[in-house]
Amino acid sequence: MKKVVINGDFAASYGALSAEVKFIAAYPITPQTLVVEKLSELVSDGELKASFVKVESEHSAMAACMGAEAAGVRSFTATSSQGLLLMSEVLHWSARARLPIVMSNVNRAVGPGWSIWADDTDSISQRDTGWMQVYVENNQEVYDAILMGYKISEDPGILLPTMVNLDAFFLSHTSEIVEMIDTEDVRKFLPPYDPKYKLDVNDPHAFGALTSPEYYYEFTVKIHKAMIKAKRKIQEVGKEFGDKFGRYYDMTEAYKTEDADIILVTHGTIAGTAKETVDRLRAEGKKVGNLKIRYLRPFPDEQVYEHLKNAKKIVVVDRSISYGKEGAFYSETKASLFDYNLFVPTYGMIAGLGGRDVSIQTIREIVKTAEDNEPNKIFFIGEKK
Amino acid sequence: MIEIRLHGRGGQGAVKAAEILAKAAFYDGKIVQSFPFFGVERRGAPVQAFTRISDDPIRVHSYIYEPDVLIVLDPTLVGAEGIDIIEGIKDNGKIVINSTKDPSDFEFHNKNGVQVYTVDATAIALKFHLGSASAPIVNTAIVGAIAKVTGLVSIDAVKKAIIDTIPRYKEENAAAAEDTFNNVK
Amino acid sequence: MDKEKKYEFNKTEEYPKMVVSFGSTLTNKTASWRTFKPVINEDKCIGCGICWKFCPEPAITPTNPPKIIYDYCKGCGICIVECPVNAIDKVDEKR
Amino acid sequence: MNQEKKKLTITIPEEEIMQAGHLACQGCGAAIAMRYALKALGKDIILDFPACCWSVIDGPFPYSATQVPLFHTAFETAAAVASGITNGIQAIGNDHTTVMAWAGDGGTFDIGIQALSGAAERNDNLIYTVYDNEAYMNTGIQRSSATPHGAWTTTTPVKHFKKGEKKDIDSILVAHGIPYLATTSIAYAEDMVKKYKRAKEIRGTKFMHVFAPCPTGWKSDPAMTVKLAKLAVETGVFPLYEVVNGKYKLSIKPKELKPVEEYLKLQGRFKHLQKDDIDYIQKKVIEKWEILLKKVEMFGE
Repeated sequence: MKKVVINGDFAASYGALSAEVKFIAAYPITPQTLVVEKLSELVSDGELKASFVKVESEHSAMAACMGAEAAGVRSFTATSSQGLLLMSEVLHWSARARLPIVMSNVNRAVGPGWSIWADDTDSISQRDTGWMQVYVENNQEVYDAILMGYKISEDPGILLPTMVNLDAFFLSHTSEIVEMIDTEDVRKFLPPYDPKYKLDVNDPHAFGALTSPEYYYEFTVKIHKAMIKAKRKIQEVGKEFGDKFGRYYDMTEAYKTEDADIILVTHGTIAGTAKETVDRLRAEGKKVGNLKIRYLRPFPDEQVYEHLKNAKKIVVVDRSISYGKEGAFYSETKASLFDYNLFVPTYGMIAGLGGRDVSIQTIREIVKTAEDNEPNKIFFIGEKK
Repeated sequence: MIEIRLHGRGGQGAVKAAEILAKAAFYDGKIVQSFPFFGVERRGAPVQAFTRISDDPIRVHSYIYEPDVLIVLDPTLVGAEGIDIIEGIKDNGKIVINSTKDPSDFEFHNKNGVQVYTVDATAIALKFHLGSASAPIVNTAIVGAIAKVTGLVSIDAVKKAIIDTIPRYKEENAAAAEDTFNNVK
Repeated sequence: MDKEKKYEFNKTEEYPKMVVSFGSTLTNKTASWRTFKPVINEDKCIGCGICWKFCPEPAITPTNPPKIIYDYCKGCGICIVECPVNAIDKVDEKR
Repeated sequence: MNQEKKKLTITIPEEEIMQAGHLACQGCGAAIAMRYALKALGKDIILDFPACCWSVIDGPFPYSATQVPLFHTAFETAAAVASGITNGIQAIGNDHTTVMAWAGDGGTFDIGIQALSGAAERNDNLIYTVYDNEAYMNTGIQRSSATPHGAWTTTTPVKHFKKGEKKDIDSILVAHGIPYLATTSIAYAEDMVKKYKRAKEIRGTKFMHVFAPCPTGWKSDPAMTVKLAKLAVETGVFPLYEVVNGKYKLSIKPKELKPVEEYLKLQGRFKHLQKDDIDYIQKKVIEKWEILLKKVEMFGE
């Protein structure tokens, strides 16, 4: 174990290093550039023994990763915003091809106007590609999520790719302490990638051929089932990771929710700021809690219900909006509750769009808005009115 | 938790100063966080950077609005059009300014307990040939002053952080920090 | 490997995880595509190999004389046109 | 009696890697092209196909005609996927397996040119084949930038037939400075096999431009596929040459070019052309042929 002070982009790079990826293809985009720069350095110094193809677009980055991964080679890429959107077609392709690629995506707003700042619109709009999506809170989690991501994705029962989402600048360019795991210990946790079917001249198969209506349907069902199965796998791997390395992860993380009247539902860096705010509000006598959601896909319906079932008000914070409806995390959370016939006043809070800061003061305003207003609608927190 | 805000101009190394400060505190056993103001920095433009130092895990990821400590790398930023250097400074906060002036020359000195400290980091940077004569890089020099004034970090940790962070002229940068450590007013 | 083996997947559980091939297209007899039949006149054949060489399927054996594999011949007629000694006749399919 | 006869004359490798039962149209030039390419390259190969006729020809799940490892991929990604495969297997110590992207003209001249340019600029160790049938045949005969002047397609109807020349993809690739480029034709099997064998031995990006007539899209008799491919060479419509490290070399040099009309008249896609149109095409063919001869002269070996 070695502790270092690094930014989130470097944490992603070191995650790929510790996972001993053998193939990287990437294209630069702010604020992901530090990932490609660091990986270039690690590869050219020989610290990471991998092939790094500097492709001419994000679309080709993902396509090249598909090629390598299909040949049985553990692959990594990183992107952000417009780059992720350009990849969209091949995100579907890589997932349907059941290629367990891991990618870090720096959550950044999409244009126009040009914005390089934090916003989840990029990854949220790729929700239905078949990629697992984890949203992380700090740089340690960036690193850990990449290692766990490979373990979960490469599980023969899962075989779906993982997107590790970190907030632009609030993580990508923020330096924090990250504990790195020794390679030997990582190897005991994450065995080499050895898929049953790959591009192998000794066992030739064609992948992704024309699939008639007679067959296509069941392949889709299988992806859905694998995604559902991944929920347990995520929990198992999170526990194993904790047992081995001392940091436990689950699909959600509940903070002072047991007796809370108002529960905030947050993700990404906002979750950390929300926890800090919960402590301050509790010191002022308010029974507030926070439920951090780590995974948007698969979505932790059961845990969301379990942690929220006793709340009097549920307040979901989104850093994006599905125009004409509401934030995705809000929709997903409500749907989970509905599945359990639970009807609780809910509030959808849109905050931090395009990098607008979500501070302790912002979270206070969110809680106050929920206290003062009728439920079941969305509110724009921090909007100039 | 101590929150520090640094003001500088693009090219002076305010972001690196924030990082060195964080690393030094980390070497002293603290939990740390540092980050730039997220913008599209251009040489000469006013920039900000931030450092948090704490005994407990740092969970907040947002800008710093009420700093305990302010650091000003460029004296011309004080009173510059559209910039309120001392905005949000806590009562009894500390301000370290790269300046040839005396602390008492600053109107906010001794108001609400705020203490101003000055150090001629530019002269020290020039003495150690850091940057060029027209654009001295003062970030390492000023961190030495911060160590002295705030006691948040040890000078040994600062020197180690500089050597780990600065790619070239490591020793000269470390010496500059030590120099300011000894000469801050 | 039996290249003419048929593979069937009747339940979701029986499917592979991804769309991956197992058998060869030899399972797919394309004889029904034909509207006429090329027939090699072995007396005229000079064994030049040109019909074998240009067959797109391939559905002609590399033997002397070559044999047309009628299970797969789609009846494109390239062999008839390319035969330098007109040793391949175009015969209507009797159905 | 047959035993007394000598063996059949075999001028290209005998082993069949590509299997029958595939889904190519009757008389498909692209099927012949694959058959030769695999004969030349052997089984130590990994293929990838973008959307193109071959994504259908190879056969539906769970069958495959090529019987070598093959990755079907999205339209514009043939070169990028091949880059991933070749660099990926190199990273795990495999430097012997040939990696080949196999794409149509639409996937190469148009939507895939960015990824192809990227791979060529990086000089990734792969063979990129474009089997050129001069239109989007898999989607039902729409014009591509490989469609020649004068041709009918469903998006260039007879009254507004394709105006303007076919994109000179080969010069674009040569300009990338790749180590090997060859134009080949299914009518010249031995030449094509020889060129693929040569490509296999060269490290870096090899671009193979295969002329592959499409009876369906060209409105020609399936039986005439090879004849048309031969005429394209003999008329100068599709000259055969190699470019090795920038040096041009003609593979087939007809003593005299046949009139282009001989080639055009066998195809329904050109039947609306008037004499003026044919004269214009003839003029352009001669012009381009002479430019090629000059390149051979100037940059030849």
